[in-house]
Amino acid sequence: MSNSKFTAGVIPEMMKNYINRLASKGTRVDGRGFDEIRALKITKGYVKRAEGSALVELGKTKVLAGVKVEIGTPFPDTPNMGILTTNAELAPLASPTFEPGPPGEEAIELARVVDRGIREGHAIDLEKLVIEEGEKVWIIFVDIHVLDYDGNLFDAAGYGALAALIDAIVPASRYELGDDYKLPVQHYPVPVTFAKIGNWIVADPNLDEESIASARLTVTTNEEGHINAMQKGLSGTFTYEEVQKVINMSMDIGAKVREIILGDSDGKEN
Amino acid sequence: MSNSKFTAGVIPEMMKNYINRLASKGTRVDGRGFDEIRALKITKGYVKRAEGSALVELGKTKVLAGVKVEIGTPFPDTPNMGILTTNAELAPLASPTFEPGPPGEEAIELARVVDRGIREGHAIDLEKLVIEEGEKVWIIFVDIHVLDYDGNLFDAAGYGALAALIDAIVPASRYELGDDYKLPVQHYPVPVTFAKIGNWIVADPNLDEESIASARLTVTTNEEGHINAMQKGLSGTFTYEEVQKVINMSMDIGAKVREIILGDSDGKEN
Amino acid sequence: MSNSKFTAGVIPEMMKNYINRLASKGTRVDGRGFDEIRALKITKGYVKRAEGSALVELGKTKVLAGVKVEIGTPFPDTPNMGILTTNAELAPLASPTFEPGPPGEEAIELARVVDRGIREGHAIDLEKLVIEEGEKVWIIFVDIHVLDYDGNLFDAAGYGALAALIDAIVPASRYELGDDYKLPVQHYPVPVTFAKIGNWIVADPNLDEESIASARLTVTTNEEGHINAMQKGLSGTFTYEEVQKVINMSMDIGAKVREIILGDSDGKEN
Amino acid sequence: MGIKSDIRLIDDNGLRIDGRLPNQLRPIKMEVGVLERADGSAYIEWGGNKIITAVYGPREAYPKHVQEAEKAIVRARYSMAPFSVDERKRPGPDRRAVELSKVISEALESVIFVEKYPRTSIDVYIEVLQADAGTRVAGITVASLALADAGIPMRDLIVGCAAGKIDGVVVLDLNKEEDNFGEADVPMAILPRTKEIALLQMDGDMSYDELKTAMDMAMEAAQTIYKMQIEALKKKYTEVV
Amino acid sequence: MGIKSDIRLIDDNGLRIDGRLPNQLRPIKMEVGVLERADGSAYIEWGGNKIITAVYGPREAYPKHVQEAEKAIVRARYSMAPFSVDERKRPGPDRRAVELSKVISEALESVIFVEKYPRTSIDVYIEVLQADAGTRVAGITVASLALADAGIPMRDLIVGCAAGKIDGVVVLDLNKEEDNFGEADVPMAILPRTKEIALLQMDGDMSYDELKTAMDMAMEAAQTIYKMQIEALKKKYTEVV
Amino acid sequence: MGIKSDIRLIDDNGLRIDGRLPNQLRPIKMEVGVLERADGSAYIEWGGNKIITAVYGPREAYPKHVQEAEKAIVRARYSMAPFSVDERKRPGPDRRAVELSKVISEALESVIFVEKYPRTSIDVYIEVLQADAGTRVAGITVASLALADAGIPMRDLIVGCAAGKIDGVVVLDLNKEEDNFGEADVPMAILPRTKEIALLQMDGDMSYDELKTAMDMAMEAAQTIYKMQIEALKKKYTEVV
Repeated sequence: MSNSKFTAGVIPEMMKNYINRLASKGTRVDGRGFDEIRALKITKGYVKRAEGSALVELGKTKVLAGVKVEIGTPFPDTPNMGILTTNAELAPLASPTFEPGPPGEEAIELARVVDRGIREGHAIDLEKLVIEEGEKVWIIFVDIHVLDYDGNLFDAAGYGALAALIDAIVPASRYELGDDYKLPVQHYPVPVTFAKIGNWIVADPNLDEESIASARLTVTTNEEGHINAMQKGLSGTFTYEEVQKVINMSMDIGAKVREIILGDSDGKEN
Repeated sequence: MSNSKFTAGVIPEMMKNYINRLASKGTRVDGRGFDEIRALKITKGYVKRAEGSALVELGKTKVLAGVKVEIGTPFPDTPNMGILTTNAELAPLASPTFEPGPPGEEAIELARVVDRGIREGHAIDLEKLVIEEGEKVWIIFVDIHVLDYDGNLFDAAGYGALAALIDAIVPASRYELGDDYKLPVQHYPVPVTFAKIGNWIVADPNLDEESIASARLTVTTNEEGHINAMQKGLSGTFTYEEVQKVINMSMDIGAKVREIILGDSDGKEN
Repeated sequence: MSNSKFTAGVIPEMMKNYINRLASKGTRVDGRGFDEIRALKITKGYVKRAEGSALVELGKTKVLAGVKVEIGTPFPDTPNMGILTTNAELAPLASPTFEPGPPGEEAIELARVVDRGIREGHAIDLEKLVIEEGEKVWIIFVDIHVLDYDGNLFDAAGYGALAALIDAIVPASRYELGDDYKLPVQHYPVPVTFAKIGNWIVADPNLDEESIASARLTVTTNEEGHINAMQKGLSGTFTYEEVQKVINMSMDIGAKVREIILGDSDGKEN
Repeated sequence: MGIKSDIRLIDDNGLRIDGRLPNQLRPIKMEVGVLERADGSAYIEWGGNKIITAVYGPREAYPKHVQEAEKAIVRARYSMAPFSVDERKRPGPDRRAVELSKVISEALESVIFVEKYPRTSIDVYIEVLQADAGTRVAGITVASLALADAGIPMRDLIVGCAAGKIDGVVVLDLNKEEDNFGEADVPMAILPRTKEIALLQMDGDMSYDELKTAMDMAMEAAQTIYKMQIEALKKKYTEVV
Repeated sequence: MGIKSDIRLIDDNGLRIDGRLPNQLRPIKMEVGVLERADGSAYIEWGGNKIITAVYGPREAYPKHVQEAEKAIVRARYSMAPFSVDERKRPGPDRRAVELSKVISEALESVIFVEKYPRTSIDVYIEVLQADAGTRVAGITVASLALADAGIPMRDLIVGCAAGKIDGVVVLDLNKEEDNFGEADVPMAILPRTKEIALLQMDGDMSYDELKTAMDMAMEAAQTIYKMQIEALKKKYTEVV
Repeated sequence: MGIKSDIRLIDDNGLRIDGRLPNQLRPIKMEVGVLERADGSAYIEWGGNKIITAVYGPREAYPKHVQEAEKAIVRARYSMAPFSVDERKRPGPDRRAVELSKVISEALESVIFVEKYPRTSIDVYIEVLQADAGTRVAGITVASLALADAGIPMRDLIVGCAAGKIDGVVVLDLNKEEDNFGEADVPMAILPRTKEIALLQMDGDMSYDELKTAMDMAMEAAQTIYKMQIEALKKKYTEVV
């Protein structure tokens, strides 16, 4: 399907030409370099009722991620593992193009890409979340709530999810299962998304850039420089060389973002 | 949202003027006084397969309420209480403006207002509906089925629900749990609804009156003269004095309606 | 509701006249006699991951039926019986008039008519599918997947369902419940469908014939010549004599089809 | 059909558990014009069944894409109230209700002059308030009256009636226990004047001869029910005049 | 209301569990213009509540059949984030949210000059990020600011405020524990200048006099909240100029 | 990826559990034009996968609001039959199917001259009848044939192929056990003539060099598969002539 929901109306041809002209001079609408992401602010512990939470401001894009931790039954084929489940809601307050109703394909793709990064990057040690093997485990609900959509939700959501998990506690005392303890986060997978505009590739596209991009690529890498997840989007294509270049840039940018996610702390004491 | 579903097409300006003119003379389309409700007939035991039932005819508005009583698990936070659940269906046979499909906001509001009256008025002693604490309790399903819609569903539904509960038995013998017994009804909360038309306030509005009303107020009071629930609707407003007046009238009318609900009995012997 | 989904666009009046003219000469668009069905090919064991399956080609109509066998809880009122459940999907690849989404009334009718034939014909001995009375039984899921729609889905689906059941094993070993064994099929109910076109009645209507038919009648008979299910459809009527004639023809044709279903075997060894 | 049981459905005198003879109908009571808002309406009590129907239309069909250029569409919606059966029925149509709505719609359409009202819908709402087997045929019977009450032009009334088999005997008009524990059920809808068959379903196990007997029985009873329909219509329209 | 418990909600000094007097509001903080994409937006912290609202419109109402020929439709959508409450809330509107969205829509419409924008919708999204009782009245209060921020013409601001009864005492602005274990709650929405009542609900058990006292309390507090609204708007628009 | 297990996926001779070398494809068989009603269709068997595809369009896009003024929309719908997998899959799209449908649609659109058919939809239905890992890439491969069969103008065919990592070794075209117990999977879709990448996903854990090797492997295999596609098309169209 087309990317219509993510296109904030028709960007006039003029805007397209303008962005392309800037790109040919090595710069972008908001003055950034191609491999430069927008200002990133992460406020952990934003929602006290959640077991973990983080408000992410990536430029003007705002995403709130919350973690709830409850008790449930493990899946039959993984009796010795906790459960991770990720959900994303494109709340209609975030954009004139988001509509109320059950998650559409954009929200589902967003949730699944965020989930894949966390899961395949083994961010959480799910084996430490078993209460009684085969019977009772902790379920980790990661909910992504988009508040203001100015482009690149994949990264804002991915940062929010990781930060909220880092912020989260396991509420053992509520169930008389001993003291609360920090959720066992063991890896820090970080996504970085790139857009292809004409022949240029830019990191962290804003809404205007997304609207005229032909292709999109998200690469999630961890603190060891391994790749955990990739997702290409839109109807354009990448060359082999472009993909290699994007992967390399994602590691560099990811390392910087990881510091911000780990360093920042607001609200709750950790 | 607007009250479009409850508006049976456009009432011509003429009708509006006519109703207003009558009001200025202290009377109404069907000749009633402002604080007078339509003829009310309640037939208990109408549906033999239900554990309790009542057909309500309020003027030309017809509502059938049925009670089913089944066994289920209590909510974790109320292990020593039975469960009450109320549902309303605006069956499309009742009005050209009702459409098939899952309950819309009107049906949900109706069910919740009826539920609130019964629940907050403690009509049923839910603590007497426990079979095995924390494990097994009686679930009381109250289903409101609107058959003919000529205005003021809140009251017709509320009367039906209360009458059906009074009519209901707990089918203990079916589950080999001793003899059947009457559902323990301990209070008799009764809603009365008022509409504001121009500067007049009338009780039990019919469909024509509802169609031109600016505001609606339902007050549920019990046999001790206590208030258990209120619900204001539509986009008009009430003054403080109007609200006080409505509350007082609701107690007077409620007392009379309560007698009809308690007195009437048809079909099943109680 | 009308049969619009099953009508592949408007068949021109011309086509109607043509079919009627042929009928008056005792023949049909594809040269068949009135009581002749199209070429029927059944490939059992088509899907290896299913416990049983059959691909049915009835003329150009293609239906794939699959059987999955899982463990579940019996219904409270039949604690000593396994469970049979039948579902049909009119996959949108099968016709320009099928739309994605949950099953519509055509798919539901199709599934229920197929189900009725199997169930009322006691094709499966459900009492042999109990693992632990009242606790654990085998659930037989019959799924009908329509791949190419050129008319008469009832029969193609019915043949596929029966053939897939004959092909099916109960995967006991997977659950450490002993050796796998063949699903206990004890009767062979076979549906045959007729269409009324003008005053003629033809067996196994193709899409063109269905499009102009006024009434439809499906009769399911078993190997003992008993009738197990009937379903009349469309807004035309049958006379009493027509119904008797259809029932008789359905037994004759059913007997031949039964041989094909029982005889054919492909893929899995049985 | 056919939960096995030891219940005897026919006694030594050949009588059924409710005392009826094999070819005897349950008591039937009909009333026309029972609702204020509907264009036409009717109510039936048939044995333990209580069913109310309303007709709206012909009215502009909505949503527009369901309109047909050359005729009215007939949309019957069969629905059971949650409290109409022993175990509470969850609101909203289940698969059975969807199928019944479809075959009832088709049966009703067979008598309506749909070509008179292109682009419209004729909506027939059948609400089962209390169920006791045979709801679909009772529903068709009463829907036919509601259509007449709404002034929809029809070439005949339509009568629903079922026959079946219990304890090996072909009987008319199964009640709930007979339906639960019997061997076959044959619901039919019949145009009483021409004897055309507009609805025909069957489930269970019957020989050809048994089925024939069942159909004969239902077709004969249809004439009786037809007379009651006429009476109910007369009563309404006589009272009015 | 009213899970029974032994929790004392008012201590010997007449103070509530969070130290407030009976007629004392929780701390309230509002900010206008907090979102980039919305036509208007505002944020409120009210006790432990954190609520963000956005307004879109007036814009062409969609789908078309909801359009009204002579006025704008006001569609408020009240929604709780899954992590806003102790037990995770499943995404999507539950029945409570549907009802609240309806009464909030009606309350907001009472102040908007809807007749100026026929065929349009004014969409108000109220997202509860953290919940602590009184979300509907806090939501109305902050929605009113978002409407003002979007430049929607209104005849007044609108203020939400609740009062209730705990341990037999009428109090203002219940918090979560008071809401869970108290005896009654009366959420209201008030037009502060004319003192008209645009939303009024009640549940629990109150005598006539208690209810009157509760309404008086809420109406008085509304004036205080109104001043805070004005301040929040001034702050935004002074900064801008 | 990556349920831990003791299963050895590569033996001492460097062979995989189905006997393949690391860079060896499973057997592939394709057939074009297999359905009567569709505008274009094709069927593939790839290892244990059996997938059938149909293309409808370009046809007027419905519902109207999805139409785009300057191009056709490409709507692929990936769907698994309930009996295609070990544990019965409930009918209807799950979240995985929604995501796959989206990325497959985007990949297919990259080769179609969509600007030729404004306001239309090109609907591609991919039905997995039997699943054995790699369904999305097999689905793209066969969908490409169905598009060609439907006469949709494309600038190239499109080939799906995956590589991955098992037991620490980079391998081509994972089968089900390798997918369940392996360490990484990289599904790709490639335009074989220009070597452009139209679909790229990855999950698991890989170093940069491993990923590069996997991509190289898949891109090389794409040329082989491309030849098979051409053969399948030739076979259909030679037979026809």
